[in-house]
Amino acid sequence: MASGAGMQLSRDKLLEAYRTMRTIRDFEERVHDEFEAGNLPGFVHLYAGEEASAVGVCLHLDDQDRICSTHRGHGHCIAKGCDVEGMWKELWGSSEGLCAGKGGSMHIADLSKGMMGANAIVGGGPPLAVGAAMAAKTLKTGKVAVTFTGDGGSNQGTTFESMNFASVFKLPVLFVFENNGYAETTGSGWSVACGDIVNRAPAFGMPGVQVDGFDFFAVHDAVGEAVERARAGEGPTLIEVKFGRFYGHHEGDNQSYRGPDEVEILRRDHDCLKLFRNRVTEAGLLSDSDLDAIDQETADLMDRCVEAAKNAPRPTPDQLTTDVYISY
Amino acid sequence: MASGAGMQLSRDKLLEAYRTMRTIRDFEERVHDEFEAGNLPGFVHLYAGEEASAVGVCLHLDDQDRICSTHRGHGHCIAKGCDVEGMWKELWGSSEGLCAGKGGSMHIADLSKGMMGANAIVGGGPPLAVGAAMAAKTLKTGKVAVTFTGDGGSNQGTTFESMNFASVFKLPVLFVFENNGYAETTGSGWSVACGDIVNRAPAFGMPGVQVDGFDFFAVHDAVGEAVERARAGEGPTLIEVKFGRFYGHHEGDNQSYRGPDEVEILRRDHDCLKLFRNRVTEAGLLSDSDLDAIDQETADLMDRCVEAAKNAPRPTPDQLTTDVYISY
Amino acid sequence: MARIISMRKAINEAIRQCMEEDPTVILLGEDVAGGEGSPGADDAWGGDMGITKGLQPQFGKDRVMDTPISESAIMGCAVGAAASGLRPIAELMFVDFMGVCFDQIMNQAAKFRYMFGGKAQTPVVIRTQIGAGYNAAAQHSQCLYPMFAHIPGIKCVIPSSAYDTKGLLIQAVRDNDPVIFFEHKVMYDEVSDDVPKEAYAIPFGEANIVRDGGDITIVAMARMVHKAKEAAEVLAREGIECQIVDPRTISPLDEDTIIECVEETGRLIVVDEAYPRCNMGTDIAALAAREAFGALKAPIQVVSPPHVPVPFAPELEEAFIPSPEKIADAVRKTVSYGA
Amino acid sequence: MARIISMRKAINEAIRQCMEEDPTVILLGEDVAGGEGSPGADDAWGGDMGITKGLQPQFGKDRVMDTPISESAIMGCAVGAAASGLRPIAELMFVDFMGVCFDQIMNQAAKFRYMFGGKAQTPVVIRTQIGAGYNAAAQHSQCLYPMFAHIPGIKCVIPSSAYDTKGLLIQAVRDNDPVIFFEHKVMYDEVSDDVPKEAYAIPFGEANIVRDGGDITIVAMARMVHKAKEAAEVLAREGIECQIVDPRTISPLDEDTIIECVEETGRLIVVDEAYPRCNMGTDIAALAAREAFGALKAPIQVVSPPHVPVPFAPELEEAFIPSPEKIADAVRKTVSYGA
Ligand SMILES: Cc1ncc(C[n+]2csc(CCOP(=O)(O)OP(=O)(O)O)c2C)c(N)n1
Ligand SMILES: Cc1ncc(C[n+]2csc(CCOP(=O)(O)OP(=O)(O)O)c2C)c(N)n1
Ligand SMILES: [Mg+2]
Ligand SMILES: [Mg+2]
Repeated sequence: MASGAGMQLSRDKLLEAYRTMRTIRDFEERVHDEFEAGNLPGFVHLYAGEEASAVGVCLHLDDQDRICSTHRGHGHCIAKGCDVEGMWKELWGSSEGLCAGKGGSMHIADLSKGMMGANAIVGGGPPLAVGAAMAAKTLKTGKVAVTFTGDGGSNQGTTFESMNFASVFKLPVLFVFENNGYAETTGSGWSVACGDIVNRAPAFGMPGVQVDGFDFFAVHDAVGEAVERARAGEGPTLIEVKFGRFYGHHEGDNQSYRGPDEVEILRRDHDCLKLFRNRVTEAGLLSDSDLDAIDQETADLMDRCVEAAKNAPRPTPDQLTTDVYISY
Repeated sequence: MASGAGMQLSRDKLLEAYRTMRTIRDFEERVHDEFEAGNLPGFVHLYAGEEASAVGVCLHLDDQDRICSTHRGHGHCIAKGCDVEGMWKELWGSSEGLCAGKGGSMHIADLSKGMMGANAIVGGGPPLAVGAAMAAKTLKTGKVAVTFTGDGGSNQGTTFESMNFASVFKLPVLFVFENNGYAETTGSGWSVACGDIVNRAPAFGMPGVQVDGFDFFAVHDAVGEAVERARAGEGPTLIEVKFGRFYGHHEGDNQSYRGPDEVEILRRDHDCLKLFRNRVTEAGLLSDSDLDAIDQETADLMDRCVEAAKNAPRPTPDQLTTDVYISY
Repeated sequence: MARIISMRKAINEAIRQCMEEDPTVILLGEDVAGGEGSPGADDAWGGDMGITKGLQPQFGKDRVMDTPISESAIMGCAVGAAASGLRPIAELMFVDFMGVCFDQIMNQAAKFRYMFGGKAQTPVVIRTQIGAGYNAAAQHSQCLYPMFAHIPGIKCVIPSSAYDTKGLLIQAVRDNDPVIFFEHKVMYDEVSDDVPKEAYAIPFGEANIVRDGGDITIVAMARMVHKAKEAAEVLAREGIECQIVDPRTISPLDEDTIIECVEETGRLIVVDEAYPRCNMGTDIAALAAREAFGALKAPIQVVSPPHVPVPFAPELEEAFIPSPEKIADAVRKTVSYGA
Repeated sequence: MARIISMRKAINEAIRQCMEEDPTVILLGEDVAGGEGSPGADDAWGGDMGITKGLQPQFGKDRVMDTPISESAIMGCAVGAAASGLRPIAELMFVDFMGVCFDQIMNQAAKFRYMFGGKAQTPVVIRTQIGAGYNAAAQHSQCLYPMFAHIPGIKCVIPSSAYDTKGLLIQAVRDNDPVIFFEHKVMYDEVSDDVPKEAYAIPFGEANIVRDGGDITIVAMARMVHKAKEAAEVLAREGIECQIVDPRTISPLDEDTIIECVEETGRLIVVDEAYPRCNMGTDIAALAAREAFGALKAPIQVVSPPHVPVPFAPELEEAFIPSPEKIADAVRKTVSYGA
């Protein structure tokens, strides 16, 4: 529970962590609004409430380290350094979007940042992360791969296979399970037969650790150790991050399967941003005004981005058939 | 190690156990010969050496209990009561075969005996056994399902999913892992990242037990408990049966990946038939002449069956298109 | 008196009536009720599109089951249970997910009866969503039914009206072979028509002539039937009369009706929302080129999307989906061939 | 001077030369060397058919890897690695196993480039065995390539000679798109021909006219090319000259060559060992019925197995596989049409 290493981060790193978490939160709150206003096409799944995971993980990674994400991918994208304006444009379906408007929320990616894609197939990411780790191992780059999977996705065969496979080859990959308590409407305590996902680590011959996902420092510390092990060639680690999501499964979800006041309590007592702020200000590492400035900055950023996305060029019909193959 | 309940089996049951194991052994040895002689089409995988598993399991089951088998399915078929002559005819591709010559060794089945099929897809069986168990639970028949899977098949995603699924629904199903040390040429100590398959049981919230697969009584006892739990509605059990196969992966395998003298030692010191004979004769439960009589009986049976199979009718071209659908 | 209900309602009603008439019918899939193991309400969603809402309250948790996200286990559970005395209806939420569970359909359910020499019976129904139109992009908008039609041993149903949906789904549940039931997600609410209250079954392998017309035969499936109808309206004003044939089941396929129609009109176009290669369009075109060649007066056009994944942006997705305009163009080209 | 080698050797040589020329090429799959984690010899099998024997001793265990039986992980590993700087060759032992791993091919590898707006490059090769002929029955004898051809974003290669095999496999490895390489298991030893020693690449999308003849065009793939040749020999003695076209790659498909050929001869039959519905036979027939209609003098026949799983018994399997006799019959019927 008590966080060690994370609290010793440099001032710059702490600011970066907060800025990134805040950017994700603002992004998601704004997506919620824009979706409600009918401005955004497609299905969107919001990451609000889970920011400490993406940022606690990705702060350990650089552009050559790789991550595989899920349908709930905005947070991972931002944490991995994807251009926020490009993301907005993508959600809007603009040809200037990060994926030229062809992917959308569920397929947002930027390989140059090591972000190998959101994935609309639950369990689609883990095998791919195994591949990224295999490349790192074969090319001896010292890089790692991280795959984010939900509690629901933890029950997918592809996920299980990937853990065993990674362990057999001692690949530098982290299996981060973001257990937010639900897979759509289904409770994770029910669908994960062994209760906690961390209990599965021994079945795949790897260490496992469970962390409080509202606590950036807890996530950051646990991941730090796992990344070190991975870079040292000691193989994969399973990390279960426990927390809750602030919104429904996707926009439009009635959330009737949730407990009364569940979200209110989450927002009040388990907001990773508030907790972070309290921790760093109490410890005298950052001041409220440092953080307030960031809040302003990210709010402005969203305004700018949304404005840009609204006015961004639309795809033209000829783009329908481009970029299927490199050559055909 | 010491076996309790099994040794208290009735004389009839002990004779049945030995007869069935011996029938399997003779069947497989003869398949080996007939294949070598070029008489049998297709791929065949022999179960010789593993008889104590099929029989130790199936002695607990009746025709309404169901099993799902693997590519190495002859032993399971015989133990579940499939007609041996029909099996021989099937291997020969006769239209009088158990599956009308359409299935062959890798798809042999007899649903009326609760044998839901050999399966040429590694990991194909576990989801189906889950279904059989779901039917038993829904229809409240008190019946159970058993799926046999190899060490190699234990790494298949479908297998993992099935275990979690069965556990979540507390289905009456046993996951029997026949760990014979190899998946084709690949060592199970390497491919199963957690070493022993039994270590995976906690990951799926079910009890696990590992047994000496050369010892009929050990298998029989462990399965007995698991079947009881299943029938009582207490859910699935994982059972790892450890042993070795007497032949190659399939007929034609050079077996160069095996250790020197490995098979000789298996046949000499770890033959479930010899071990069974020693145990029951030393305990005074059966006599050598009881067992010798069975040996003669099964030898004769094979001669008769092979003769029948050789002379059995061949399929005619019109049968190519029958039995695809019930109606179309 | 007409009783106009949506495809959404028709499906729910069909399942309900099947479950009422036969206690061996069960329903399983991810969130088909919604709320299992969660602190709040049960039957919270009734399926991700709300189609199966209300069934769990009526039939209980033993017959209407949420599941973990384990499609191979879900499909296998349904298939294995079907071979063991139940008549399960399993939901594969989107057909796009077949890639994680196709073995249980293609190599198990489809082949049991044949491999086992006629001894198995596997009355399973797999309901799944197909189609583009919701900007759900590449992994939630595919049709893929041609891959299922390719496999011997399964039956494939692809309805275009609420009436057909109800009757075909009831037939699917009563049928003794494995059936894949393809539901176009956009049609749940887009399509409503007159549906009898009582249970009825529509036999498989009987195409429906949706529109009469002597100039050309258009074979279309699912949502494309409606696009074809729109095109036909426009064309009628130009004096071109289109006959529209909806096969309703693509496996079995009512070859006779299609051939007869083409022999009457001498011209064929096929409209298929699936990717263009090895799709139902080519399947039916090949059928006509083989069996109705003598009657053909013009090349057979297939109107399908281009050979590309389904794009996200609304403009691109719209350009992807065969439109009435494209259908009309293909018809005009065909009708004026050689003239 | 001729250097006659088998398809088996051609594959091994192609992989070897690719691995020699490019250190980012790796090979992975179940037992591709054989013996990992076992007490005896390494490289014990060199793949279940011995095709990749000798590669691990030459390139080491870091580049030639046995794997657990986890096809989704194998495919995903290859695909993810391809998107991360390697050029993996992954083996899917039999194409029949696609049901447990198709998602990584169909929804991941195939769609990366498009979904990601042109930013991904996924140079992965998946080698897999197809076809009947070994009495391996329903789950080890299928072709299934039409399902892969259906999916945009992947390329499908299906060679019929040792020469093509080597050149196309080298092209596959050098190619920057995902490629599925279908090897007919019976042809490994059945087919041998003249193959240059040095590395060479055959471009995709270029059909090969295997035999000249003016009376009819036969399009055939893989083993069916040889069956068609046998039929053509017989027919030549009857005075019927068949032109045989082998597309070599079915995605991309060399439509131009096929159309030109049909325009020349005016008659087409397609021979496809895959199941008959939505297969390459129907794909190519539909192409001709659309693009070469004016030239057609007779119905287009597709010679394929019936719509049934692959049976075990040798007599039934033989009846399943399109034979030279059936091809010849189809040709005779086509050539005599209207006469
Ligand atoms: C293979 C597959 N099955 C089902 C779905 C539908 N689906 C999308 S998200 C989701 C729930 C995922 O839950 P979880 O993994 O816990 O992630 P969370 O949404 O909670 O972040 C489901 C069932 C899918 N996209 N892919
Ligand atoms: C999905 C799938 N992958 C691979 C194969 C090929 N194959 C058949 S048996 C086998 C090894 C199985 O090993 P194990 O599960 O240990 O069973 P054993 O043969 O030892 O009884 C393999 C790889 C297959 N039939 N199906
Ligand atoms: Mg979740
Ligand atoms: Mg084994």
